This record gives sequence, structure tokens and C-alpha cells, in this order.
Amino acid sequence: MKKHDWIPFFTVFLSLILGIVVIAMLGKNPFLAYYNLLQGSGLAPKASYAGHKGMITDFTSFLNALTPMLLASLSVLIALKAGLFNIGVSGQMLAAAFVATVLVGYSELPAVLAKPLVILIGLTVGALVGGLVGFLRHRFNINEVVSTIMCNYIVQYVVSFFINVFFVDPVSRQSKNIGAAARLTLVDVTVGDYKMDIPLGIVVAAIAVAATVFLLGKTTLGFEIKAVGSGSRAAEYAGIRVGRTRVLAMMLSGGAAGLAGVTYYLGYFSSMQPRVLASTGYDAIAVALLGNSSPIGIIFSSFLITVISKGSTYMSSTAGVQAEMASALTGIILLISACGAYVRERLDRRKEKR
Amino acid sequence: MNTIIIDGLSFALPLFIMAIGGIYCERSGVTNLAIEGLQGFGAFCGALFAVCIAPRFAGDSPVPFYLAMVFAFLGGMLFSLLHAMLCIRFKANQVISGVVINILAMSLTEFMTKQINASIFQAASNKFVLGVSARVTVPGISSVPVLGAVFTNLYPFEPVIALIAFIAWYVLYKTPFGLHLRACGDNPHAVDAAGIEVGKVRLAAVMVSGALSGLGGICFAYSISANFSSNIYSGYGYLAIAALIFGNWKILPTLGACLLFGFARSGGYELVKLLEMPSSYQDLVMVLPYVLTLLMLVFFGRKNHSPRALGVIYDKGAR
Amino acid sequence: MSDYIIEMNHITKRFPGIVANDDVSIQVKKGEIYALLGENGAGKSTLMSMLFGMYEPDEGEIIIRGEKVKIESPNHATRLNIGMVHQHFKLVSNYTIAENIVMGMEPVKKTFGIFKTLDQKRANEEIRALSEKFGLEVDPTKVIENINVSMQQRVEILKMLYREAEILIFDEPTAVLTPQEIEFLLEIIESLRRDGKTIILITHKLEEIKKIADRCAILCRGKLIDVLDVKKTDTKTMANLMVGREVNFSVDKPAPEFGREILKVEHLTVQNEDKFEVVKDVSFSVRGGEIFAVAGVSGNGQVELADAVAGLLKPSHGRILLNGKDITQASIRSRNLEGISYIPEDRQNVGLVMDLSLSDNLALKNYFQPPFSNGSMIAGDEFVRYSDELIKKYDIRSGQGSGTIVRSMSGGNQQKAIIAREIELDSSLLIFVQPTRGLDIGAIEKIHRQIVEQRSRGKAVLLISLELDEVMNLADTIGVIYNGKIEKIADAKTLTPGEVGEFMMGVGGRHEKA
Amino acid sequence: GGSESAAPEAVQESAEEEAPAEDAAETEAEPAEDAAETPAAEDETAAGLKIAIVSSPSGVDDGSFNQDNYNGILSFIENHPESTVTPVQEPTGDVAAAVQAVADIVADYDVIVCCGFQFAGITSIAQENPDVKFVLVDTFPSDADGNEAEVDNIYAMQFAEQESGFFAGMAAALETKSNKVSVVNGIAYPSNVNYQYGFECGVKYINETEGKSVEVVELPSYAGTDVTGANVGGNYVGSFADEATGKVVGNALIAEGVDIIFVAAGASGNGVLTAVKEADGVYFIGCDVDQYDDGANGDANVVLTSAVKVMHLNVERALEAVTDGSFKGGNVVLQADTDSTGYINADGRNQLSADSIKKMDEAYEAIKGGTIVPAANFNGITPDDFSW
Ligand SMILES: Nc1ncnc2c1ncn2[C@@H]1O[C@H](COP(=O)(O)OP(=O)(O)OP(=O)(O)O)[C@@H](O)[C@H]1O
Ligand SMILES: Nc1ncnc2c1ncn2[C@@H]1O[C@H](COP(=O)(O)OP(=O)(O)OP(=O)(O)O)[C@@H](O)[C@H]1O
Ligand SMILES: [Mg+2]
Ligand SMILES: [Mg+2]
Repeated sequence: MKKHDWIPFFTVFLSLILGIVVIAMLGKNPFLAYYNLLQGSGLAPKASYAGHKGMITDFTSFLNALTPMLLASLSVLIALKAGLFNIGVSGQMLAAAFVATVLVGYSELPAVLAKPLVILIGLTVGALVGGLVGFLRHRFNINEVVSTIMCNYIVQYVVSFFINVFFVDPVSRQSKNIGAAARLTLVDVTVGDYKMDIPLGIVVAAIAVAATVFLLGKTTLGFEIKAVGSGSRAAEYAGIRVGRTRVLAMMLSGGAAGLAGVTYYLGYFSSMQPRVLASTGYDAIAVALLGNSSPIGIIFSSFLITVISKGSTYMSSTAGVQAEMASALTGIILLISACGAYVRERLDRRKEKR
Repeated sequence: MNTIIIDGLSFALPLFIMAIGGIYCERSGVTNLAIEGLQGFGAFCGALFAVCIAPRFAGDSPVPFYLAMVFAFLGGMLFSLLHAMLCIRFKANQVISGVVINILAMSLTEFMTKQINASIFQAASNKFVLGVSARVTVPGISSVPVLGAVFTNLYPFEPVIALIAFIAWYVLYKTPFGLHLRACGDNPHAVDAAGIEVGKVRLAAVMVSGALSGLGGICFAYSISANFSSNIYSGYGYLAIAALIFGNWKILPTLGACLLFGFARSGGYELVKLLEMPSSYQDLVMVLPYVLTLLMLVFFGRKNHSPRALGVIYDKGAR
Repeated sequence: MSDYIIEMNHITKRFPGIVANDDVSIQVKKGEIYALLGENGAGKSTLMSMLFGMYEPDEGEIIIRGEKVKIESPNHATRLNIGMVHQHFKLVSNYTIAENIVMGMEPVKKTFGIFKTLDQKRANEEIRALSEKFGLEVDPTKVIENINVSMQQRVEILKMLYREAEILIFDEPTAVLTPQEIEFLLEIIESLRRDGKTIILITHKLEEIKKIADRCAILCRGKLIDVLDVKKTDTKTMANLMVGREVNFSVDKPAPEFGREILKVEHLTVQNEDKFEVVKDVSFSVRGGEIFAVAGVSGNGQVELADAVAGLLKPSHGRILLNGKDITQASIRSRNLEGISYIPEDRQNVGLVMDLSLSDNLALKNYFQPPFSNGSMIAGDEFVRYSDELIKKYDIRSGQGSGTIVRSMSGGNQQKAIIAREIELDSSLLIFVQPTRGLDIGAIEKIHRQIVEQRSRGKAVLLISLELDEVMNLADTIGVIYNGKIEKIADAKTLTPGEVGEFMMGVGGRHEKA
Repeated sequence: GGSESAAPEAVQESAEEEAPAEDAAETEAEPAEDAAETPAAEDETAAGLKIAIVSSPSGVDDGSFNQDNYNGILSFIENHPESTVTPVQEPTGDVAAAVQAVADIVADYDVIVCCGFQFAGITSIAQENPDVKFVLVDTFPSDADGNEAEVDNIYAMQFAEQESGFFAGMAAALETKSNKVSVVNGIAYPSNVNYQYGFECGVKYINETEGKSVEVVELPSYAGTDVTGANVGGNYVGSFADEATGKVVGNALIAEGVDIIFVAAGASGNGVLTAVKEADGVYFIGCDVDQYDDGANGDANVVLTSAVKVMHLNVERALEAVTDGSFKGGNVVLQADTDSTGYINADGRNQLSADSIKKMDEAYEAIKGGTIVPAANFNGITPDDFSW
């Protein structure tokens, strides 16, 4: 562990305490509420389970929800390393998932072909959208914050248009469900007495995290990305092609977002809502920060945030704490961890005084 | 044609006032992605207040409306203190702070709306219903062709915004405070050396931004749905950011950008009507302002440059 | 009432990891020119910053005009009639001169009798009057980013005078000026003194101290070494006291042995980012074993010239040949590989990636080559090994060795790291831009020795410097640049500093022609 | 549907009628807490039912659709105080997430009330948990392939929206002064088309019985395309959550001279409502629940009446059936014959003339008796060939 790597843990701890106070003020039992979050996420046993369900099924379902969050944070992180803010993760997710749904999800391809193809399309489409943002920045000096926001809207409405006109399911009012062959989550798999959802995407996410660690730490491209991210003029001076590096970084970032998209819409879910962007993309920005902008760190942070969001239904059912409390808790954690830099500075100062 | 102007203006002006807030904030050197959250929170405060005091006034009294604007103004300002605290006091990353504030504003207002409705008004509801604001037409001038439309069917907030926008422009470009504020966004060290506290100027700028965003939020609440609900978070805050970047962080060009958005939007609706496209094509119209922004930036964005010290955490000691 | 207008007694100031001022006491008389001398990092700026209210001393007291004060802010200092021209100018680049000067003390008028408005017209008039009074001619309506450094400095001085400062602190005011401008500045300082102002002058240039200062305090590693009466001391003594050892002023330079032509620039025209022609039809060549120095006043295109040769700017006309090969259209990377090393002017933004480690920065130009990389993968331990080697060889000092984040290093050591990296590239052409700016004479001496050593090894050296002394000491050939054009190229031995200075001002060779 | 007002004055006016809503606030907390403290309390309260109501995403206090269902549960609990209810809210609104939310809690309850079309996919959960009873409102369960299914422990109800729409059409045609009326919907899903067709039939009915010539105004640019791809006309906003476009549509209709608008467009309807309020002399007909409180406009009110689906009654009936053992799964379309469709004619909650109410009550009986069958999206009748 490096010098101040414990600070995020400290800020999370602080936020959880604040959460306890808030929940207690609402007249509910905060410890029960927290325990419910764990139960709802399959990290602690519930009092009773429905037929064919158990802690393990809750946990696989939790992993299913964790996968897109992890990939989305990874996307934010890669861009951040290159000094870019990818606010457009949600849009990239949707674009990738939409193309994968239309091309593979509705096809009759066998699973062995369909699943890899979905992943490939997710990666490619995400990379294209991300690359476009990088290109606009490089070629036309368009701030990526603006272009990603614009892209979010454009993707949202265009996809909504196609869903409503061509792919709508009249009962669910969202896009028609994709075929099981294309889905990255194996649904209702019977293991022993249990019926569980097995997220294949978590493997993809694990590989992606490992690849990012490798990319940033061990490759020349990673070195270039870091150099461009922390000093673009110096990087240019050193002979690094800054524009190309930015475009590549945005493509990688978009690719990760695309993977998040397919594991979300073609894994955790199996269809898309018109005119709705997943909040995952926005949450991921803060999750990446909470993870100390390190690929390993975001494993912890996305785990935490997913526990809160995933367990919230069970919490509201059992402890009677409204589900909105979960997002408020997330907000508090992010808020306090945003002050991490300050804590670090204060500690440095204090140490040197001694 | 008249509809395009009337609707375009009533959309563009709240957007403009939020963008001016953003200009204040960013010209002082503080990145502001929090406009979306600030406008929502402001609208929440304004609406809450209007709902509380409405029974004291005659049904068609405009007083609650104006008071709602005041309280939205104050509410946005209050919430912006959070952004100021994070960015100025705690030196947090400003982009992250903005995102966090947006997340918080959404969950907080939604949560509180329900709580307050249930516990104070004893009527479960997830929104505050506001009275509609009367619309006014300036006699005489409104009958001039084309130009007259500008003075037709005005929301009372439109002239208010125009006035505040003018004051904001005046303060930013003509007064000592404006001079200090813009200097903070270029070289805060110079401001500090001139004996002005950078933190205070930035705090004021962020608060102005919050206040104006809140004002914009309540205007949208009145003009679009005449109530406050989570629908207030439909992305206009982000659109305001796009407008101000598009306007190169300057007030007049930003007005142009906002008018462009407004007219593109109302024009798009008229176009749909004209072309008699089925309603499912609606989504394609909604895309217009965003595509237009990107295109305009492609053609005119090269010369844009953000304030030099934007997003840089001010550290006295840094050399 | 004491004799002194300023007394700083037993001042101690600590920064993380360093004692910047250690029990320093100085007393300054009214109407005196008091110089501060010391190596880089000796604590001069820190001491003055406390006088100007930017920092508070950890220990010690400050007495102004006989009264003990706690100077809390620059504002407070201003009220005490203290003004300061900082080492790095503190100007708002997109504001006019007048706006910069009046900021914080603006003349206001009431529009419609109520609205407090900045009175732009009165501001301009006041500044014009003020500048005439002190002989510091400026156009108040000009925008800072469009005026040159010396003009910017005048603005800084006017800022103090506008605030009616009686005590004027100058932190290295001459580092960025031409000889003529320095001359002019010193005259201004003299005349300010005649007006009854008290002046504290920080500089690394001993002649300047010798010329105008009354007394000189010497700081070393935060401690006050001595206070000298300038009239009675020679510069050599001052230098030795300051560095703590014998300093060799002149550079030992063996006779030149020129090799083949390495760099050839033909009719080069370069536009800056604003599409303005800053280098105009420049031609020259540099041979192996030759130091070609470009002398010139700041802002006459020399930085752009260096950028163009290094590939950071694309020329609009002309050719650049390296070792006979046309590299005009080549990328920065391929130029580096062809053999260009470049020590840029802006070491913090261009020369280094401030937030990366020292080892990353030392390998910044060859990270992609063996042994650091096999093309796509990098070997982290090679980075550290290489950087440890260079740290030792070039005596680069830093807190945590190879792993130190460069931002936390002192400016002198940052510069050493760049020079180490560039020399180690073993390029046939080395471009040095302002290699010693802001460095103390001890450090300067070392860098000069390294430059000469490269020359001895048969490298071509393109030296761009604003310091005439540096140019005269090092150059084999001098090219003088004025307004983007090379006005004169000649063997260094055939030119006197005066002549070079005249060419730099664009008035060179007049009497020859006449 | 629209939504409940929070304006205190409106609340005062309607205090008597709104008793259940008021109780909601009080009774909500306690049972929820009971549930929290005694998760395994089933034995002690064996007599009572543990009920959960799952909604997405606006929650049971939306003052509208979800709340109507919730009120049904609350009035059931009033008669069976030993029963408890826990509201659970699924925040995303995605169908899969909705089903997941049910799966997360299914083990803890005896009855789960699922509000909305999002829950059509609970079929397999229900099959795997045969001891739990499900009440599914506004949709029928569908199996994995999306086909309609009947499940023993799911009681699924849909409503004959065309009947409610018919009353709205009658009211509009009877009360219009400009002889131009209109209907605005969200997206042309069957329930919306039913409302629209019913409305058009109602207008046609009045035109022919009263000799009026009321026109149903349609903007061609907002014509709907139903799930089979057929153009069904009408005015469709294109979304259920786009207030801004709703307002544009409302204004466009008002500009055409329309003076009564029937709106079944979710939150988009709020935009139409705003347009109505800003205009002079234009009225609004609410849908799904009594929207009278939403219509407060200064001292006046713009809501003429509301065309409703009576959900609370049917939820309560289903819960009673669970207690008395008569609960039977199945998919039913509820109609006027069980008082499940209708319009608001209570005093102070509508602005219809006595004459109009009389005529509509007559029609109500005719519909109950099956003599009038309004057109619906898929009942083989279109507004054009509607007759009685
Ligand atoms: N002194 C002034 N007098 C009249 N109008 C002004 C003045 N300053 C600014 N404006 C108005 O405000 C608008 C924006 O001003 P301007 O373009 O000068 O921006 P700015 O803040 O000076 O930007 P920058 O500091 O980046 O140059 C202009 O279009 C102009 O109409
Ligand atoms: N804000 C600061 N934080 C940390 N260290 C500082 C700070 N300011 C100065 N120092 C350190 O204090 C020491 C003295 O710095 P100072 O700037 O006073 O030196 P100086 O004599 O002015 O040097 P130079 O000739 O390079 O200007 C240096 O080691 C410097 O790194
Ligand atoms: Mg200094
Ligand atoms: Mg300007």
C-alpha cells in the first residue's frame, strides 16, 4: 500500500457514519438497514428465501449488477489517465448495446457465436463513439465534456426513435427482449436446488481490469497516455503524438463503456428503455474517483456502490427505509470522498510540521 | 412563425440565465457541471415556498409566482455553497464535485418532495403543483409583424430574466467586482497580489451561478409543467453548459447560442407539424439542438478557449 | 524612532522538508537600495514574501517605520506602502495595462447616481499621468498578452507606484531583460530612490549590485551570511561568499575544432499560433564542435526558431537539414531519433511532465527503445536503473530519488534533470534555450562547463540566450536576431558586446553603413 | 394518468373525500415498522396478511396510479388491522429490474401487489413460489416468450379503457362550446388506443343522439402508430415523460380551437394541463384516477371530470378473496359491470352540468348492460364502425 492509499477507506467510513445518523434521524434502525444491504446483495444470509433462491443466487445476481459498474468506472478511469473527462459513458453504453441488440440479439445465431460477437460489437461500437469524441477534441478543439454530453443526448434520442418505431415490445414498452443465445448472463441456470443468473460478463470485466493494469503499467501506450494526461505539451515535446494518444485513449475508454453497455443491456437486462440513459455512466465518474483513480481501487469502489444500490430494494422492504436513501447514501459517500485530496494535503502538512 | 418566436424565447431565456450563472462561475475559474442539480434544487425550493404560501393569496395573485422566483434564487444559491465548499475550501476536483452535486440534488429533492407532501400537506404526492403564471402581451408593439411576437404571450419571468441578464452583463463587464471575477479565471495570483481574496470572489461567483441556475429552474418548472417534479431534471442544465462553451464564455455570444437552441427546438416542433410526420419521429426532432451544437462547434469551435485558470485549484503557495 | 524603515528580526520560516529562512535579521534604511544575494533556494523570495504579507513568519518580528507589525496580507502590506514586483509576473493576460494596474483600487463612478461602475476613462488617464511622472512610458489601453516582457515589468512597477508604495521590492527584475533594458531599469530604480523610495533588490547579477546597491545581504541555505557595504567589496568576494567556494567566472574554452556541417537552416519562415510571422527568412548553419549562439531581445522569434528546428512548430517556408537530411516535414519523434536534443525555455510545461516521477521523466525521450521497451512493452526496472545512474552522474537532488514526483523538485534540479536527459541522448545537435535562466552562479558555472564539454565532443550546439554575457562567453559564432530576422552572423571574436547589443536593438551596423 | 395535487387549498376542499389518502400517511409507517422489527412474525400474526406493494419508479405516493392501488390495500387493512403492508419501490423502471425487485422480496410476503405493465414478467417467480399470491394490475402475465399466460397464483386485471374513454368523449361532446374536442395520449400502446377509441365513440354517440356536430381534432403530425404498425390517428406525444412536448401538443390543439382535452399521457399530460391552464376557457378531462386537484388554477379549476379505472376497489376485492380463501388466479378484463370503469360525478369533484351527468349515467347503464360496446384497439370495432 502506498502512502495515503487508506484515505478512500477513511472517507467511506466517515460517510457510512453520516449515513447511520441520517437513517437514525428518519427513525429507522441504521444497522439493520446496512445489514439488509448486505443481505440484499447476497453477502449475508436473509431470514427466508423463496423457492430455488439462496444467498448464492443473490450473490450471482449481485455480480451481474456489479459487472457494468466496474466496466463503466474503468472507462472513466482510462480517459482520466489521458487527462480527459468521459461524461459520455452512458451514451456509449447505450449505443454499443443497441447495435449489439439489433445485429445479434434479434438474430438466430447460436450462443457460441452470438456471445463473443456481442462482446466484440460492444467493444467496437463503444470504441467508435469514444474515438469520435477524441477525434473532435483533437481535430476541432471541441471540449470532450461538451461533446460527450451532446453525444449522450443524440444517442438517447436516436436509439429511442429506433426502438419505438421498429423494436418495441407492446407489453413491456421497451425494446423486444433479446434471444437467450446472445445474452451475456445465463438466466435461471439450475445448480443443485438453486436457480441462478450467472453473469459471464464478470469474466470480461475481470479481464478488462487486468488488461488496464497491464496497459497503464507495462506498455508504451500506457506510458504515453499517462504522459499526455499529466502534461500534454511536455508529451508533445518528447515526440509523443498527443492527438493520436488522446484518440486511442478515448477509444479504449469508449470500448470499456461499450462492454459496460452490453453487459448491462444484454446481460443484467435483456432490453432497453426508450429515452432513458443508465445512471451507471454518471455514477461511474464518482466511482472512479472513489477508487483513487486506480484500476484495483475501482474494484473496491464499484463493489461498495453496487452493494448499496443492489441491496436497496431489500432494505426498503425490510427496514422500511425508502429506496431513495440508497442513492442519497451513495451521494454522501461520493461527496465526502471528493474531499480526499484535502484530507491528504492536511495530513501532509501536519506530518511535516512535526 | 410567431409560435416559433414565442416558444423559442420562453425556452431560451431560462437557459440563458443559467448559462450566465455558468459564465460567472467559470470565468472565476471554477468549473461548473453542477448547473443541472442547482437548477433542480432551486426549483424545488421555489416550488415548495410557492405551495406553502399560495393559500394566503387570492387564487390568481401573481405574488406567489414572484416569491417562488425569489426563493428559487435563494435555494440555488444555498445549494451552490456545497459546490463552493468542495471546490474552494476542500480543493476537490471540480468536475467530480459537479457530478456529485447533480446526483445529490436529484435524490434529495425527490426524496424530500415526497416526505414533505406526506408529512406537511398530508397528501401523498411526488410533485408540487404550482399555479400557472399569467402570460402578458404588450399592447401596441405586439402587433408589429415578426418583432411583435417577441412581445406577445410573454411569461412574466421573461422580462425579469432580461433585466437580470442585463444587470449580470453590466456587473461582469463594468464593475470592479466583475473585473476581479474575470481576473480570477485568468490569473488568480494576480488577483491575490492585488489584495483581493480569490476565495471570496470565487465563492461569490459560485453563489451567483447557483442563484441564477435556481431561477432558471423555477422558470422551467412554471413554463413547461407548472409543477415541480423529478421531471425538472431533463438535461437543460447540461444544455446551458454547452451554450456557454459555445458562446466562448462571453455573455452576448452565449445569448446567441441559447436563442439558437430555443429556436431550433420550437422550429423543430413546427417543422414536425408542417411535415405531418407521425409522433414516433418526435425523437428525431429532439436531437436537433444537440446535433446543431456539435456542428457549430466543428465549424466555429476552433477559436474557443476556456478561461486560463479554469478548473485549476488555486493554491497560494504554488509557483 | 529608529533609523531603519524596515527591520526584520530573527525571522524563521519553514516549508515542508526545508527551513527556507533560518533566524535571518536584516535592517534597511529609508532611501537606501538594499540588495539580497544568494544561490537558488537560499530563501530570498521567501523572506520578501513575508515582508509583502504573502506568508507569515514562523518566528521573528517585523518592524516597519519603528512599529511592530504583523503583515497579514498583500493588502495589508500595500496599506503599509510596501510594493513588490514578483519573480513571476502577476498579471492578468487578457486585461489592459490600466485594468491590471488599478485592479483592487479601481477609480469608480456612479452610473445614474447609483451603480458603482469602473471608471475606465479615469483609470486610463491616471495611468498615463503616472507613467509620465516616473518616465515609465506605457499605453494604458494595450492588452498584457500583446506587450513584451519589459513592458510587462513596467506595468508591475506602475502597479506599485499606483498604490503609492514607499518600499519597493524587486525580485530578480533583470532576469528577463536585455542589456539595454537592464540599463534603463537600473536608471529607473535610481530615480525612484531619488524620489525618496526605499528599494530592496534581489538579483543574481553581481555587476548590477555593484552598480546601484548601497548594501548587500548574502543568504546561504536560509541563513544570513553577511551584510556587506557594496562600495567596499568587489564582486569576486561577494560571489565566493555566496557560493561558499572559489567561483570561476570565465569559461575555460579550448580552441574550436569545427567538424562537418550538422544543422543547416535555409530561408526559414515560421508563424506562431496566432498565424503571425515571427521568424522571417532565416538562414544559418552549425558545425560539429561549434557553439552557435543566437543573441536577441526576448520576443524576437528565437523561441519559435528553436521550436521549429525541434519540430514543435511547423515552418511555413524554408528547409531544415540535419546531417544533410531534409527534416522540414519530419515528426518530432523522428527528429529526436535523427539526433536533436532540446532544452526548452519552459522547463515546467514543456521540458517535464511535472506529475510523473523523475525516472519517467529521465526516460521521456527513449522509453520506447531498448532497453526500456521492446516496442510495445516497457521494463520498469530499467527505468529505475537508468535514472539512478543519471542522478548520480549529474548530481540531481531530490527527496525520494527515482520515484520523486518532479513537481516537488526545485527549479535548479528540474533543469539539471532535463539537461541530463538531453545530453544522454547523445544527439549530434543540442539546442539550449535559456539554459541558465534564474539559476545561481554556481549552477550556471556547471551548466556552462557541460555545454563546452559537448562542443569538445564534436557536437553542434545551438544556444539561445537573452544573457549577453552568456553569449559572449560561450559562443564560437554569434547570430543576432531582431524582429524575426537574423541581422548579423559573425565569428564571436570579431564582435564586442556593445556591437551585439546594438544589433539586438535593431540599430546595429548603422555607423558602418554611414 | 395524472397526479394528486399538493396544494393545501385543494386538500382542504377535498378533505372528506380524501380520507384514505390522509390515512395513508399515518398508517403507512406503523405496519412498515412492524414488518421491519419482526421479519419472522408470520406465526404471531397468522391471521393477518403480509402484503407488499411493488411499484416502479414513482412510488406509492405518486398521487395517481400506484397510489390508487395502495389505497385499496389500506382500506383492506382497515377492515383487517392484523394485516400489514410494505411499499417497495424499484427505481429504474426497467422491466427486468422490476421483476428482480419482486424476486428479491418474494420470500417475505403472503401477497404481493404489482402495479403496472412492468411486472408482466413475474410469471416464473409466481410459479416457483406457489404459496405467495400475486395481484397484477394493468397487465397480464407473460411467459418467457412474451406470450400471455395464466398462472394459478396470479390474479391479473386489465381494464376496459375504452369504456372510461367513452364517458370522457361524452362529457367533452356535451360540454364543448367550440364544438372542437380532442384526446391526447402518450404512446399508442393498446391501453392508450383504447382510451382514444372510446373517446371518439363517446363523441360520436353524442353527435348522433343529441344532433351535435362536435369534431375530434387530430394533428396529423402527432398521429399514433399502434403496436401492429397501423396508423390509429389521435394525438400522441411520443413519450409518457415529456412534459415539454406535451405542452406543445396542448398549445397546438388549443390554437386549433379545441376547448376540451382528454389526456391519458402520463407525465407528458402535465404539459398539456399547463397549456390548458394558461389558455382561457379550456377544460381538461383527467384519466385513470380523479385528477380534480391537479386542475386547480388560481381560484378556478380546469378539470371537467376524470375518466377512471377503479383499481383500489378491485385490489381490495382480491385481498378479501385471499383472506376468505376464494382467491383464484386468472386474467380478467374489468368493465363497468363490476363498477371498474367510469367517470367522476361526485359533487365538488367535477364541473359537468346536471344534464350531462344524467345523460352519462344513462349511458353507463347501457354499457353495463352491454348495449353499448365502444371500439377498442383489438376488439374488432373501430370508431368509424361503432354503433349501438
Ligand atoms: N467595455 C465594454 N464596453 C461595451 N461593451 C462591452 C465591453 N466589454 C465587453 N462588452 C460586451 O460584452 C461582450 C463580451 O465582451 P468581450 O468580447 O470583450 O469579452 P471579454 O470578457 O473581454 O473576453 P476576454 O477577456 O476573453 O477578452 C462583447 O460582445 C461586448 O458587447
Ligand atoms: N510555497 C512553498 N512550499 C514549499 N517550499 C517552498 C515554498 N516556497 C519556497 N520553498 C522552498 O524554500 C526555499 C527557498 O525558496 P525561495 O523561493 O525563497 O528561494 P530564492 O532564494 O528566491 O531562490 P531563487 O533564486 O531560485 O529565486 C527553496 O528550497 C524552496 O524550494
Ligand atoms: Mg526567488
Ligand atoms: Mg476581449
